[in-house]
Amino acid sequence: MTLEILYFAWLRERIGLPRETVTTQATTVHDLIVELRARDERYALAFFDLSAIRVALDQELADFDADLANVREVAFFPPMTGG
Amino acid sequence: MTLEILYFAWLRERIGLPRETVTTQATTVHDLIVELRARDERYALAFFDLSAIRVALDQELADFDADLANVREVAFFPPMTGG
Amino acid sequence: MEIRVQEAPFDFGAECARFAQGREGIGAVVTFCGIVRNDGGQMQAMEIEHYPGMTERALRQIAEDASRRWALADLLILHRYGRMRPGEKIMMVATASTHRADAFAAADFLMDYLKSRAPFWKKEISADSAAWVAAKDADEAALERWG
Amino acid sequence: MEIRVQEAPFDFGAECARFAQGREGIGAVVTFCGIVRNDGGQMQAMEIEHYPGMTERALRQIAEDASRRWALADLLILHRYGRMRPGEKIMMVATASTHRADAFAAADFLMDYLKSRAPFWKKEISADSAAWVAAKDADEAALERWG
Repeated sequence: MTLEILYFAWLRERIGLPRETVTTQATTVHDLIVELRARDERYALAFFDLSAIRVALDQELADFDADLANVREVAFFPPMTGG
Repeated sequence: MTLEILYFAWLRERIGLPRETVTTQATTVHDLIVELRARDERYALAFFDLSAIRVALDQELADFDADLANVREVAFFPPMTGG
Repeated sequence: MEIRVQEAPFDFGAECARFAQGREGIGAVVTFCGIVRNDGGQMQAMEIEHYPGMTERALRQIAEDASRRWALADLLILHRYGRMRPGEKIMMVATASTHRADAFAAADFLMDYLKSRAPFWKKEISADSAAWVAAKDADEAALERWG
Repeated sequence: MEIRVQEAPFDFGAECARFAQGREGIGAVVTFCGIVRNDGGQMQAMEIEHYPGMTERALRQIAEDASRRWALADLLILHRYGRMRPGEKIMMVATASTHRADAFAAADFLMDYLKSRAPFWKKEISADSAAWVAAKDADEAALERWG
């Protein structure tokens, strides 16, 4: 499966890129994070504390155990601070 | 004692004047209302239902049993509908 | 703190702009504007009577009460009297605070007190009748929210 | 219902005027404006990042949720992204309703949800540092008010 992964705010800064295309066998967000953490130090650091991270699947907020089937766009970001 | 009495909204309309100067021996608002009611039909009608009337003494909301000592201006009006 | 009681129309947008202008220290501005409703097309005009002297005094007391309860950088109360047509602006309040919760609560409080504690009386005028607006029990009850 | 996400500054007064214009049917307009604070003079600029696509979608969901909960004649959400200086307006909401309680509650609700459920992230830039603003527990807790 090929996913478009987006990073925002300090996640974007730590990983060093705003988006990337990833080919993966992960079936849940959690699996995907485990894969990304294993890549290198930047990812391991960025995804160190999951309580500081939110995820959206195809632009809808989701949980870490959400299924990736049919998903095209995954976004990781810190808790939002709008308004 | 001489008082300036003001009427607003439907009280003004029923009594037929916006203000008048009254010489009275009344010591409380209640006494004053009793005096006014005794004057004629217009006053009796205007002051018929006290639950529909509010009073201010020298431009501060007051109760019907408030003392009139040192008061110069008494205003009668219905519950307020500002905003 | 600014309090204005006037017969003339006011420019709601211009007042909002002025009130929010140059506020580097604060983060939140809330404004409220009351507009004459046409109530299904029956009403031709609204007439507001007030008690000159007591009005300004009551509004000042309400404003000072709000300033004691919440951390406000500024507040504005503007209320008209006289005759207005449906769609015309009757009054407005504005509050400025560092935090939005204070600005919202203070504006809400000002409106509740303006409704029932400031000496204004509304009369609705239609083609064939004129009636003083009755105070609503709900407006009096709303004051209890503020303890 | 109008939702705008833009980098350009907006004219708060003009937006308020436009929103309150020609509303004969309704009686109450509430507006909120968020302004960049200088936090004691340390902050030089605020930078807001957002998630194009999801932002509009999230704002629309929040607006529709508010419209279901309260009797609103109209609502506006306008939010900027990019770099702003202290005193500049970040965003605004406006609500119009027949009754003031609905207009106040809906504006308050919109702000609570915009804070924590719309994909914006603020960065504060001072002379010698830049820091992402942390989400406040109080902002998350505020959502519980709405059940």
